[in-house]
Amino acid sequence: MSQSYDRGLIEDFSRWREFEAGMWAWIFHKFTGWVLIGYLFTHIAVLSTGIPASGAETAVLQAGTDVYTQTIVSLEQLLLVRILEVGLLAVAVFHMLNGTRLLLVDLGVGLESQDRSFYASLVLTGAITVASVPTFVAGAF
Amino acid sequence: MYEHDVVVVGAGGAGLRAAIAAQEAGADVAIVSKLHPVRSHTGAAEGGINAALRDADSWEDHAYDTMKGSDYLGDAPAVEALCKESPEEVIRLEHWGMPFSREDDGRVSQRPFGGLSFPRTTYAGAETGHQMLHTMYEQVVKRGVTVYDEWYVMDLAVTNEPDSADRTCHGVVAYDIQTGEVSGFRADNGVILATGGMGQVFDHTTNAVANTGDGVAMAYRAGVPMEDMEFIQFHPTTLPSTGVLISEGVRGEGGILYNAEGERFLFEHGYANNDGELASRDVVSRAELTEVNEGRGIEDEYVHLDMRHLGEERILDRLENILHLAEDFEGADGLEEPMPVKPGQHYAMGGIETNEHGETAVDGLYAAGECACASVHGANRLGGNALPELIVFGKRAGYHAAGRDLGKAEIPTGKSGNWEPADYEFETTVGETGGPGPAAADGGAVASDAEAVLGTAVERARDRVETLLERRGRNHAEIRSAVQETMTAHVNVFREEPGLEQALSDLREAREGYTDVAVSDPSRTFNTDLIHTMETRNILDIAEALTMGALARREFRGAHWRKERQERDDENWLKHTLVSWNGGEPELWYKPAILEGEARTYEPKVRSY
Amino acid sequence: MATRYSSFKQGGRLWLLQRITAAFLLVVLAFHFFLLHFVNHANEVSFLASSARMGTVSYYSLMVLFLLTATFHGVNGVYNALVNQGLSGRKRTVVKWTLVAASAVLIVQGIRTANAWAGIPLY
Amino acid sequence: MSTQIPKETEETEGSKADAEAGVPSKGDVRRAEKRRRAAEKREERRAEEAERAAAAEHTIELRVFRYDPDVEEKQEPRFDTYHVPFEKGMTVLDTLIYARDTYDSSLTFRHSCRQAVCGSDAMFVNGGQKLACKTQIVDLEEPIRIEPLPHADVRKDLVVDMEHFYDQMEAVEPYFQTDELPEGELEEQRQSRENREKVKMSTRCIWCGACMSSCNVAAGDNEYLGPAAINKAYRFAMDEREGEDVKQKRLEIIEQEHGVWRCQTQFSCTEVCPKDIPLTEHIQELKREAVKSNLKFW
Ligand SMILES: Cc1cc2nc3c(=O)[nH]c(=O)nc-3n(C[C@H](O)[C@H](O)[C@H](O)COP(=O)(O)OP(=O)(O)OC[C@H]3O[C@@H](n4cnc5c(N)ncnc54)[C@H](O)[C@@H]3O)c2cc1C
Ligand code: HEM
Ligand code: SF4
Ligand code: F3S
Ligand code: FES
Repeated sequence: MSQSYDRGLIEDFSRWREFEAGMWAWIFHKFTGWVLIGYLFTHIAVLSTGIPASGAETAVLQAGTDVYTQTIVSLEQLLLVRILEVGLLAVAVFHMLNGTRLLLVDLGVGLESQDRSFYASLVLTGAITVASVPTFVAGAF
Repeated sequence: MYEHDVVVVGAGGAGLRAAIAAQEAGADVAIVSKLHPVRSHTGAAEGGINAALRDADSWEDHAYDTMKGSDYLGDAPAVEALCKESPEEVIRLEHWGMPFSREDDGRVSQRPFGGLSFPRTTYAGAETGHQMLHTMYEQVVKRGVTVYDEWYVMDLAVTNEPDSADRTCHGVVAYDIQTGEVSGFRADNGVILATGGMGQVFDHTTNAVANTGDGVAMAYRAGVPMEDMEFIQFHPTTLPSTGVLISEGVRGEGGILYNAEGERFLFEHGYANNDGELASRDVVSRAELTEVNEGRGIEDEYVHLDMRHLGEERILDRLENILHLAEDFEGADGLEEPMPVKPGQHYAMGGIETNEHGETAVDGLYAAGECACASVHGANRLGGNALPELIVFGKRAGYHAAGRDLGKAEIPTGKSGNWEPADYEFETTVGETGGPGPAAADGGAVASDAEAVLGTAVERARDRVETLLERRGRNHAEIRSAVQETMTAHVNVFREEPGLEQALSDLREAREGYTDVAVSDPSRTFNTDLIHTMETRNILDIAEALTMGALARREFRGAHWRKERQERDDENWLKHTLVSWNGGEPELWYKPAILEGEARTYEPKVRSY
Repeated sequence: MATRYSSFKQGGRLWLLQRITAAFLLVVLAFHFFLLHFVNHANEVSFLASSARMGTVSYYSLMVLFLLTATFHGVNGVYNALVNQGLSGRKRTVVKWTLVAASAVLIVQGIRTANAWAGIPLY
Repeated sequence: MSTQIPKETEETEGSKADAEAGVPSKGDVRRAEKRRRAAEKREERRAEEAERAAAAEHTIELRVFRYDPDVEEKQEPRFDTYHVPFEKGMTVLDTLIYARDTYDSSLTFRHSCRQAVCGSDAMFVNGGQKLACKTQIVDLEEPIRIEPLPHADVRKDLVVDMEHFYDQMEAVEPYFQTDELPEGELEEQRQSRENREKVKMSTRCIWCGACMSSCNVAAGDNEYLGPAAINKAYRFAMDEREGEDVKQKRLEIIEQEHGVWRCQTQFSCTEVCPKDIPLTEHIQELKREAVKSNLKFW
């Protein structure tokens, strides 16, 4: 029988030179969605340190030496974590903006300019991310 | 071996309609086609379907126009059947959901077309054929008709009686393009050929690459005569670089033809003082070529078709497709500039000789559509008359093959009626070369029962495939282009004796060359080299018969123009040309045209537009 | 047409829910980010501050709803993506229930945390 | 890619025409935009052509995918290079025909009409799904790389197996169904101009399969109906002559698990369709129709 010429995933994508806006949007949306759900799981895991912390003395809590506050503060002191947070922001903002674009497309709005709205999402994501960097890294040094 | 009651070869408009009809009449039908049905060239038809639908119109008027357009070479029983049944068939398509263009009141729109006395051409934008083909294929899917697509039919399985009138067709032999399997398809009730046009005989054509006239050549070699082959319609408005057609609809809507001097030459040079651009196709084609020949062509090749004055709104509404065609295939914007056009081979009026039920001279063998010649178009087809032919005669052939009684046919086939031999001496020998080589596929086997006939035919076809694949030799492509070139040079719109003789001797040479063609691709999978090689053989047979007819007919009738006698000669030539294969020694003969119809007798009149 | 009442196909319902949660998340996520990064700065996090916010019923319910919708939206999104890549048959059933279980764990754990902060003894 | 907004005048003209024909103007705006883009492209093409003609005897380099399970030396997929003399107005199909007839008669590809109606010759040209007969060489960068359609079994060279595509097309009951036929045999079943206009674009599909090949969802989920089949369903679902009951049935078909909900609005189908069918728009409209008809009784 016939044999399929399997281009393989990598080859597929690298050769696909005419990837249009909508396709990139789809890939980015997928990627950012996965990152977000991944983050949600870790986020809850980290926040869970609040459960043992709630058993601590009020004094400890006020001093901020409980497990929860300690964990968060020590994490937030790491530059890497701050940078990752900026990344997370970018990811979230893109997912939100493109998500809005997709919602509009579902409503049949702006189908004609779907490529432009994707570029707009990208540009806006960049702008918002850059603008937020000072706030995000503040106090990390 | 596959077995069905009715086997339909070809899945264009005619084939699909025939299959639906045969199934409706209770037969187990199969369609065998070298292309998937929706790839058939019916999909390319743009302009429309003629049908006398309105009260102010009548089928009799349609018949009169058709007969006049045919230059009185149509057979009245066929012409009348066409015009009478076209309305109901068109409405049937409409009931099958075909998206026709509509009037404000929701009825099917109709537009004027060349040579018609009433605007009776129904259409679906500029893509009528596409919509028609797809609508019918949808019905085939709905009804669950078996379709063998990408099977190339090589030959007919016909008994071998010396007189072709005694022969019976028991089925076909086909080659599965996907796998290379050669197999027999037994048809207990009948085989219907619906293989479409033969444009590939010429090099500038509106036809598809697959339109190689296979059915005509197959039937010819099996003993059915080819009728009126010399009548080839050249469409006046095709794009110069590809042959892509710019629909007559453009002129129907009011498009204008200009020469290099900006003259509206159809009027200004008196080619068609009344109808101008809407004159019959042959008139317009010759006018254009005359302009070019007399130095008033643009780039010495074409003229201009201008539709800008129609306005963007009207163009977009009714001719949008034309804009895309001109843009994609010629790089011209019909909204901004006139489009370059020149005549190109478009339609074969002739073909397999049939009566008005689609029956041929061989028992159990039918033909319908462009490959057949009933004959409704005579010497010249009117625009919009081929699509109704597909549905009317497709249906009739389907019903008849499935055993429905359609009454007695009035058109005789073969030499069963009046006929006379031609007394024309060709300078070149014609017919089979070098004995029965692998290319020789004369229909016929010794045995007479279906199994045996089919068995031998399959064996022969297998041998032929094996030989072509195994031996070494020339590639068919050079032979094919030699044929196309000589046909376009000498058997085109203008024909004269020395050129036609030249063509015949070039064809002889090509035929000799063909005796040692070979296929260099050894593959059994999708071997298009092999398919094209076999098609080239068909092109050769057709080109030859066509040229023979053109040489013998010394008159100017319809699409056939002869330098030696530039007028119609009703005295001697109110008759059909027939060419029989005769086992390899082609014979030219004639039979009279039938002008007495049910509605009236069609007295030949001067055809002026 | 009795069939119509129940004709809301799985695919369609989930599809619609995915859009509705998206619209909801759009607002809440923006709020969340704004509150926790711009109003309150990252380096000023403390258990007490979180605890104070959770104390209000409206904030608490908003966050629980946030958790529920985000989990549904995210997990359903992942599931959809996998189905779109041709996940089917037994594998698909396994993945489906794994995802459901993971969501359950996530939601339970999330609510427990919230309760801990809000001082609700259910954790 | 052009991101310019169509000129104001063009747009108003277009919508005036629409108001008269009662046509939604969106499509016309898009077409106007397309035409304008095409005009730009044509200008570029002309310049390009002049340039190439000047550089006399220009030849085009093609890299064509070759594979044949039946022939030993072709069992391992490879690319062959051909040089084809350039001619004005040449299409990808022309170059392939030239290469086949001149260099290697075993070079295999489907083609027939040469005018973008038979849908035989969709292939992967320079990384995009194109109809070869409708793709001008001057619009492409060299060398031109020609491959069979992705996400389909390759039979040989540029020929892919279309069976799956046909199956999907036929899975949506692609035929007109109505129980409201008029009485008389010669009586038409009337349809308003608006309604014909609504389904017009969807009836243009030539079954080339380019859209299906470009859709990543279809690539992943073999059972996904795919844009062409959904468009076919749209063509009937939106036809007013079919009647309400049939429409409900149609919606149920397209609502099935591998129907419209699989579409992730990638838009690549719409981008590649040689007939300019707004596929994504049609799919989205069907999704909304489905939701609406279900909410009615929810
Ligand atoms: C560009 C163009 C525009 C036209 N416009 C109009 C118009 O506006 N109005 C009008 O009335 N007419 C028009 N015509 C004419 C009309 O379209 C054709 O005459 C008609 O479509 C032919 O239909 P058919 O069914 O006979 O053949 P086709 O549609 O050509 O079908 C032939 C079928 O036979 C099959 N076949 C061929 N050989 C073999 C074989 N060896 N084995 C198996 N299968 C085989 C093919 O696969 C195909 O399915 C136009 C023609 C062209 C080319
Ligand atoms: C902020 C507002 C958000 C909006 C507007 C939004 C919008 C969307 C939309 C419309 C989709 C569906 C895409 C499709 O099926 O075609 C989607 C998918 C998805 N979303 Fe969100 N989303 C948001 C927040 C989130 C959050 C917080 C998460 C993480 C928990 C998330 C995770 C996902 C995932 C995993 C997918 C599936 C991606 C894929 O197709 O692979 N989203 N989103
Ligand atoms: S929708 Fe467009 S791309 Fe898809 S098969 Fe039809 S014509 Fe081809
Ligand atoms: S590319 Fe595929 S995802 Fe939808 S918009 Fe087209 S079908
Ligand atoms: S050859 Fe028919 S679509 Fe290209």
